[in-house]
Amino acid sequence: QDTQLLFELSHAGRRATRLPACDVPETPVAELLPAGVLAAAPPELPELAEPHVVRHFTNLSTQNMSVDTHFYPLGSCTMKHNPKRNERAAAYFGALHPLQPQESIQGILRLLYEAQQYLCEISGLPACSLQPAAGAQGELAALLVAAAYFKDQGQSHRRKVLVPDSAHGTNPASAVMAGFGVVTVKTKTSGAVDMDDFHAKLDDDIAVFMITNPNTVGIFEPNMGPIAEAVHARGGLIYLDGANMNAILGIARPGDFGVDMQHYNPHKTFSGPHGGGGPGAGPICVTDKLAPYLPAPVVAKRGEGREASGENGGAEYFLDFDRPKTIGRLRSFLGNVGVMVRAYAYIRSHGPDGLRAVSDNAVLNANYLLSRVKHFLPVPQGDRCMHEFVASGAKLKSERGVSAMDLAKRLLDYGYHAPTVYFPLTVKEAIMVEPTETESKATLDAFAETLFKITGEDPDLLHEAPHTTPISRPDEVQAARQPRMCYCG
Amino acid sequence: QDTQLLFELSHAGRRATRLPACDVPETPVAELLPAGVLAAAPPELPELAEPHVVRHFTNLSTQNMSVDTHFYPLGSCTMKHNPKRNERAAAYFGALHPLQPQESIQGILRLLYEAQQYLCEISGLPACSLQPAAGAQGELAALLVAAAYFKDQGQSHRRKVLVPDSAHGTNPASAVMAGFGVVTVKTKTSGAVDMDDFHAKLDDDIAVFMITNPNTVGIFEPNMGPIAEAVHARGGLIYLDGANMNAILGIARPGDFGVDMQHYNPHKTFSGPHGGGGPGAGPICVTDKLAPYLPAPVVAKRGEGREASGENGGAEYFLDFDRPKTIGRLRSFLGNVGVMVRAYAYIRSHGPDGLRAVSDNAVLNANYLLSRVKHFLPVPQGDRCMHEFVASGAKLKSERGVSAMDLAKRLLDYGYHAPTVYFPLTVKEAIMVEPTETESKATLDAFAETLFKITGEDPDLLHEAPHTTPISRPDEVQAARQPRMCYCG
Amino acid sequence: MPYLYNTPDETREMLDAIGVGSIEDLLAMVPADFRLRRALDLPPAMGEMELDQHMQMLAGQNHDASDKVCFLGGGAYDHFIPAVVDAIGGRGEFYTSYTPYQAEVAQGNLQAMFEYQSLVCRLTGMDISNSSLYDGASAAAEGVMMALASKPGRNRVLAPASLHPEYRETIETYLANLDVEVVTLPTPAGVLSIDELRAALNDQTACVLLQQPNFFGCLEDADAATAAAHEAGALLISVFDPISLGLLKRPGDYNAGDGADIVVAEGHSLGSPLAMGGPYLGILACKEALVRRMPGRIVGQTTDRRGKPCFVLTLQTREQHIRRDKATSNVCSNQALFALRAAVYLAQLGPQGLQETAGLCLQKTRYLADRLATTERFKPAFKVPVFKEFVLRDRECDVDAFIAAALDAGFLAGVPLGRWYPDLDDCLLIAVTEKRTKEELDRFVAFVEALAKDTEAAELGEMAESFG
Amino acid sequence: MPYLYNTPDETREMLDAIGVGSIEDLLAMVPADFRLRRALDLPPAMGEMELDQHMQMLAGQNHDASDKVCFLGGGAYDHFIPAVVDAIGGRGEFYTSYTPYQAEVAQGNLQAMFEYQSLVCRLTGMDISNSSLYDGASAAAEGVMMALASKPGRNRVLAPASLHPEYRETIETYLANLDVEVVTLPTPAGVLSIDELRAALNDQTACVLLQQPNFFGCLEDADAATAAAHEAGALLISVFDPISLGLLKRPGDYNAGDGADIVVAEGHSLGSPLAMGGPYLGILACKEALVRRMPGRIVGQTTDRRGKPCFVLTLQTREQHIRRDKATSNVCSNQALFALRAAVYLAQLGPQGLQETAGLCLQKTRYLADRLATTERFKPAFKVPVFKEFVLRDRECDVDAFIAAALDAGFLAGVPLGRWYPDLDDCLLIAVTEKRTKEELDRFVAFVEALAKDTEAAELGEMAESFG
Repeated sequence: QDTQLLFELSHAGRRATRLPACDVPETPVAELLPAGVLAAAPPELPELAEPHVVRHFTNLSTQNMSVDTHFYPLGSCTMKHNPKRNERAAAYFGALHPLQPQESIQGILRLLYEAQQYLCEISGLPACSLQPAAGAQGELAALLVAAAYFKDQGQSHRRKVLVPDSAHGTNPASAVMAGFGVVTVKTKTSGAVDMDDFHAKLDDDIAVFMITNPNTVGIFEPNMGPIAEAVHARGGLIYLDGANMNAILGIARPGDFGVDMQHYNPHKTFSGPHGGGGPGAGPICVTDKLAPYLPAPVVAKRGEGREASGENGGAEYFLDFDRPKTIGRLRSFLGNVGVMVRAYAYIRSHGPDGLRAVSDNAVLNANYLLSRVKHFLPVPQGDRCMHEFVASGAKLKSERGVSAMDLAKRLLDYGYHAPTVYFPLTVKEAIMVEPTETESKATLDAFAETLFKITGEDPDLLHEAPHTTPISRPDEVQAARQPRMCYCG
Repeated sequence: QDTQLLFELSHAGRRATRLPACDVPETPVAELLPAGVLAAAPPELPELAEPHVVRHFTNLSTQNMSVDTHFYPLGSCTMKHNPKRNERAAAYFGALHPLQPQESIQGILRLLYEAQQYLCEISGLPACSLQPAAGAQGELAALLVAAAYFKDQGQSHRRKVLVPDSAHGTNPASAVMAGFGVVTVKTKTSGAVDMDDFHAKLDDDIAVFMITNPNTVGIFEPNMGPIAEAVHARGGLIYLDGANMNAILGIARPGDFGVDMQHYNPHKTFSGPHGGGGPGAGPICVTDKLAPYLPAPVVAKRGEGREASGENGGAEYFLDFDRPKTIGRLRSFLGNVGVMVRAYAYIRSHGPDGLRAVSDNAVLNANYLLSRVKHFLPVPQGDRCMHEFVASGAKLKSERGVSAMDLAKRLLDYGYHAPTVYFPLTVKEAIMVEPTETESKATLDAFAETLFKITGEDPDLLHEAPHTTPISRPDEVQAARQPRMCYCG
Repeated sequence: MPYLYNTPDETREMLDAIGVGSIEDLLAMVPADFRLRRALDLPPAMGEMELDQHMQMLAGQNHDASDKVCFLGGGAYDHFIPAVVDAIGGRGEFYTSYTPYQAEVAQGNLQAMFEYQSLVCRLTGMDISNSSLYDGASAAAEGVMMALASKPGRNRVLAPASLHPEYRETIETYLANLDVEVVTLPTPAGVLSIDELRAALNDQTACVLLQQPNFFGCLEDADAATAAAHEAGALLISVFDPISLGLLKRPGDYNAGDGADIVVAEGHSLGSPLAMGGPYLGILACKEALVRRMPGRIVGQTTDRRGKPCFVLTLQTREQHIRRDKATSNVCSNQALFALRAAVYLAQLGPQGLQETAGLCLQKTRYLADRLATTERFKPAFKVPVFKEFVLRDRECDVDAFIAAALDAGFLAGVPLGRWYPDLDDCLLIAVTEKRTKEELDRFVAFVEALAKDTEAAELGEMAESFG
Repeated sequence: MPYLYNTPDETREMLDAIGVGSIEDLLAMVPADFRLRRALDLPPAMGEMELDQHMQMLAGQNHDASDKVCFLGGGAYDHFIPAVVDAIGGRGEFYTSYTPYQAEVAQGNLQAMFEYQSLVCRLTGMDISNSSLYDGASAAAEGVMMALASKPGRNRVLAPASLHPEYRETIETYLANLDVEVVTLPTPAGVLSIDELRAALNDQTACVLLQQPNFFGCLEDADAATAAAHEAGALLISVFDPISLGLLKRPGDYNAGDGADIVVAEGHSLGSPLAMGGPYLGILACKEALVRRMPGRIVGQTTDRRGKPCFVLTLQTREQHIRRDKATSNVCSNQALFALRAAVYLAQLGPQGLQETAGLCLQKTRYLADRLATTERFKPAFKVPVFKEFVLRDRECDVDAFIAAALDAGFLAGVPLGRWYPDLDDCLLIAVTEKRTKEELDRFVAFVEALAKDTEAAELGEMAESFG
């Protein structure tokens, strides 16, 4: 179907929207506003009829792969099923204005308060802020908390943040934004931190060690204990990139393995839809000593009543702005409340046993798929993983000239979204597969068989893949060299 | 994507739904119900997880063409844009139980009362029942009304219903269900009733002449006046099949051209979505003398207050069951209220000028397309039409061996839903095209060009068409000879 | 005109291409004396925001099951609808498509219909289901038409009073001008007496309708009724509640597998909203032998030219667009969207989900029936096991006042039976679905008890006043 | 476990294939002393129906703009959302997909983002837009970071007090550990004084932020501010209200086309719900020269191998996943779903729709402001033209009590300014969108008038009592 741009469909004089006549006495605009602030002409928007709008965007939607339609084993992104009941529930809170009187929003404040408590319990860390708008902003918030803490402690010399080379790119970028310097720590093929390099780079200037655990190759960091011990001994803090929390719900709590601060990606761990790139959210949990520095406001409670009944049992929920040591705010209002409503619904839908089952099955599915794939695509990290694994296409590349990218593109032809490729940077021709717990054995089997089949296909066919998608491979070089980022019709 | 059946995806022990524990004291089922009424085992349903259900049905949906995605010029079916605002509005009335106390449903009763009034005004007939569930049931209802009227008048000998041979098949079928005998009247190539045949078949036993006007070839019946006059002179009634009301809104009213009874297809005329085959609705309007026989209840009003303000101005709306001459009911409750809510919203969105513009543009679009198509596909009815026209593929068939079906199937390859083919039966290789008013000139141009292009394509290519759809032509003979209408796995 | 494209310049261009001067010229084929020479008398157009506010205003003049505790049943029930059903039913590709005349671009609808048919067959124990009819009542009437057609020479239909009265009315309307006698069998005990059924059956009887659970919520002796009907050479048409089949015997299994011949149901409970009574979903299925008499669309499985399994509309020679006045029925559409919703609902619930739903209905109904029977105001009307509905007799004989008071107190209390059953005009039909919580049930009982006290107090007050 | 597939037998099969005895064995890589040896302390699982009832219960403990007349603004507005926006935004293919890493199977998202970028550019008069950021406040902070990066050596940021206070706070948080001075310029008259701005500008100034209309709803002299900033070699960062651009000059056209350099906005008004303040839509666009400093994802048009035009993520070398600690920002996602909604909203409204919407906001705001100014209780705080918000001073200095009384009477009356502006703690910020009807405005005025009388009466009463 048509992929013309909205602008190309426009025709002067068409309209999809008509506003009612003004029902209050009208004053000419020129009398209400000075000429200098007014536009000379109506905004330059396309002119369309409603059927255009509907058909255009509906047809665009069908050019996407999505979790609702396809297996989407995009490593590190946790593309799990997005429950429809959560979408319905979120709509119940759609008409709340963020600046309403607090007595008129006790229901949502109670929900957010409970969400804070749940995140604390799951992380094993006692204090929580829901404000950050995304994982990356959570990282920034936590690092600003750390900076404020050290400043308060008279340790402003601690300017160094240690980041493993397998970390998400946001980690070093966030550290720089928070005013720190970044020191990269090497990791091994197994994904584990290179302890020699770690010790070589650890000194008394350390502020924070940022660790992703389970890490980006999908293993639980074997040196977690020693690392935390060493960092703490030097007076530093451990920050956990919580992108992979899906693997350890109810199995291990970051607060119990030495973490001082972490963010969550509720859109991953707690099934918030990814929305084509966002919105997500990035709530953070921290230890008691860091709590005073959290972004304000946080949701607090006076009186009793955690019960799930229709009554709040005398409890009153409120926004606590009175936090003199706060780092301030990182965005307007309270954070991505809608994402937290979905996360709350998800946690309530599962309970303790259900969340544990989520992680158990995420690990089971990943290991099962690993066991099927490793025979034809080596997995350098070994035979075991947590929720995801990273296979290497290096051998395929050297022997048959087939790159990880070729493999990825060819999978599209078979109706699978591609895994993450070329990340982490530490594995050659990395193919990072995260099946998630919401896929069936039958799907995993079919995927493994397809992957195997592809490794035997004609390399030329693969270089040219995909063949059945709405477009073939785009020219990214042209896009960057002669950037066209705006319709100029 | 997968087109496995739900049953093939099933695996014992999977579940998508868990009901809460019973919160009232439970009694063993065996103590509450006699053994004889109980099932021996749980129902034989597939066992699935929610991601299955979502992905399965989402992927199925994308195998359909629809108005939201494609031009759908299916003649006689009026596949116009289905406004999203109507869907939203309908949801506001989703939780109403049909047997609520009437004081608790004044809003919906008011809406339905107004809808009755609007339909009466548009048809020029003074009485309305919203009860029939579809056009065909509207026909049946109206014919039962006619039968009851004649019985009341002591004219039960009137058992004959005249139906033109170009009528929808429902017309004769409804007549038979209502206890009448059917006499077919011929029509000419132009679509007009053959007046000689009409007069030959008209006698004093006539009960009803069922006419579709504008008729199924899309012209306004030129003999409408004489037909109505003759039928009325013989004591008969005129029934209008209202399938083509989209062409005459505000232009001509059936009550003004001699019609005594008509049904509407709100899912066509008033933009109710077709739902893959239903639900529709089939409200009917009749003259005063037929009003007492309408299905009960109808919505009535006491006191004043037709105003659109927040108040009903003292008016009280109620369901009038006290109709001693009623034919009874044709279904439970009040009819397809949800469809009428959409129709109401549509009428309110347009007002008198807007509805007139709908028909004007339906006629304009059809004539424009006719003017482009007639050069390569003859249109026996001539150069003019109302909302649709019927081209004939007879020449193409005889000269190139390409059938109307081949043409229809090939259009699918180009991303167009096919027109209606082989109806009406009076036109050879009929290709019945109804563009509707909610398509743009650009779409009509592209469609006409494609149609032209196809008429010149290799006949073998066309016999095998479609080529790009999820399936090729199905074997309908096999389906009928070895019917498999149920999964027997 | 939010849905129209043609701007004045485009209109001009198109008219030029056609070769006329104006749209009026195109309308010349409408005889002048039929032309409406004024604007329609309708309210002026509203933009979307205005419309939305207007529709919300109208909606605000209603109460409904979302703001009152709903105990209404009588053929429409406040069952829970999983969000998945709305998500799928809201896909434009499903609801803005039409009847799958072009199978190649309608496999989505066709497969979903085939799955619906298969689910209905499994649920009911029948061989063939059509792809749905308008609603339960008209499906019952179509079932009767099928029975009559398959039993030529027989023209007697037996319908117990415990069959939904609107279904009986619908059947009578459909049969009004055909030479058929519809006999209503009384059910004073709340269920059909098998002895009376046997007495009423004769060799003119084409079919017996039996609703299970019946309109009063009571459980009929379906095995015995099936046996009796078949012994007399009549067909048994079962009217069932799809939710009840989570616990109850399938109609196809009645009388040790002898089974109903035709089954019909109101299917809205399977994932479609109350929606003021419609559109709903008419379920109709039957034994294999009756398939050529079956009305409505049927989807069949076949293969395409490349041998790929696929689905098409089939057995269309039964239908009106081919058979015209010889068709089995005038039905030419189905309720595809709601059949789809039913398929999604059943897939989402699965065997256990449906069983649990039925179990909760049963338990909660029993609980409320027992508790209300202990109040001073009500007593049970019948002494028969019930499933999710029951009839209470109002000792004060003032059902309407009770309903009005209950509405004020936040309850849609029940359906008064007097309109259909003069002898039950002091009776109320109360339904309890899985959605009702114990708290709601207890609150309703408390309301009834408090009302009794109020009445008492008021009466004492009046008494005191009259003595004062 | 509604979302899990593995049944016990499948689990067994999979464990066998892996070659381990249990899932516990797979977890062996988690050191034993880190294992949680108890269940998480969370409430037990709820099925869907129970969850839905629970969520409705929580929702029932709120009031909101659907049951109260909403006059709240301050960066979040009760604008009308066309149904088309919800229909498109609710498509699973949009909201359950992720960042378009595989362009071949993400053209839907990519094209929609390209269209969003183009619409933003046309709306604002900028050259380049990214594909969105988190919200207006963080977009403002990112804009400041861009300005600082593009003006090396300059470390002074000027922000008038009339800039949204939460935006100022956010900027301060972002800059906390960088060597930058944020100077707040006072705006006692409700708008920035251009003289004071000129006085504050110096060669250390990297940028000036200017909100139009500003936080108080007032219209700033954007032309003069732009000129002043540019004269001092600083960038002008415009913070705009997208709805206002139906009437107001585009930031790119400020000062006769000289224009803002960077524009940022809160975009939720373009078709996304109030939703308690988030997720929202951060709009950021700039002039061409600044594109390599721009944070966030950008979609570009290119061609595929067959020469077909298509869309891809582009200029990724700016981004963190490639540049890591040298990236322009740590942002690695966007608000694609809300950018899509904004594109649908703008397509549905078109030029006239947006103009009419802005016009209604303006007229209704003026009407209410004038009417409230005639009441005894309120007087205008500022004497400057406003667009859709205005500040009133409460003569009784009891804003909180007024808000509470208004809530009881059915109004979300306004935002109290005391939290951010101690000198305005007797002030209320009131917003009026196109959705507010004259009836609602008059009812609000009547409420204020009645309240005054009540207070008077109460005071008289008290007086009477004290004399009594």
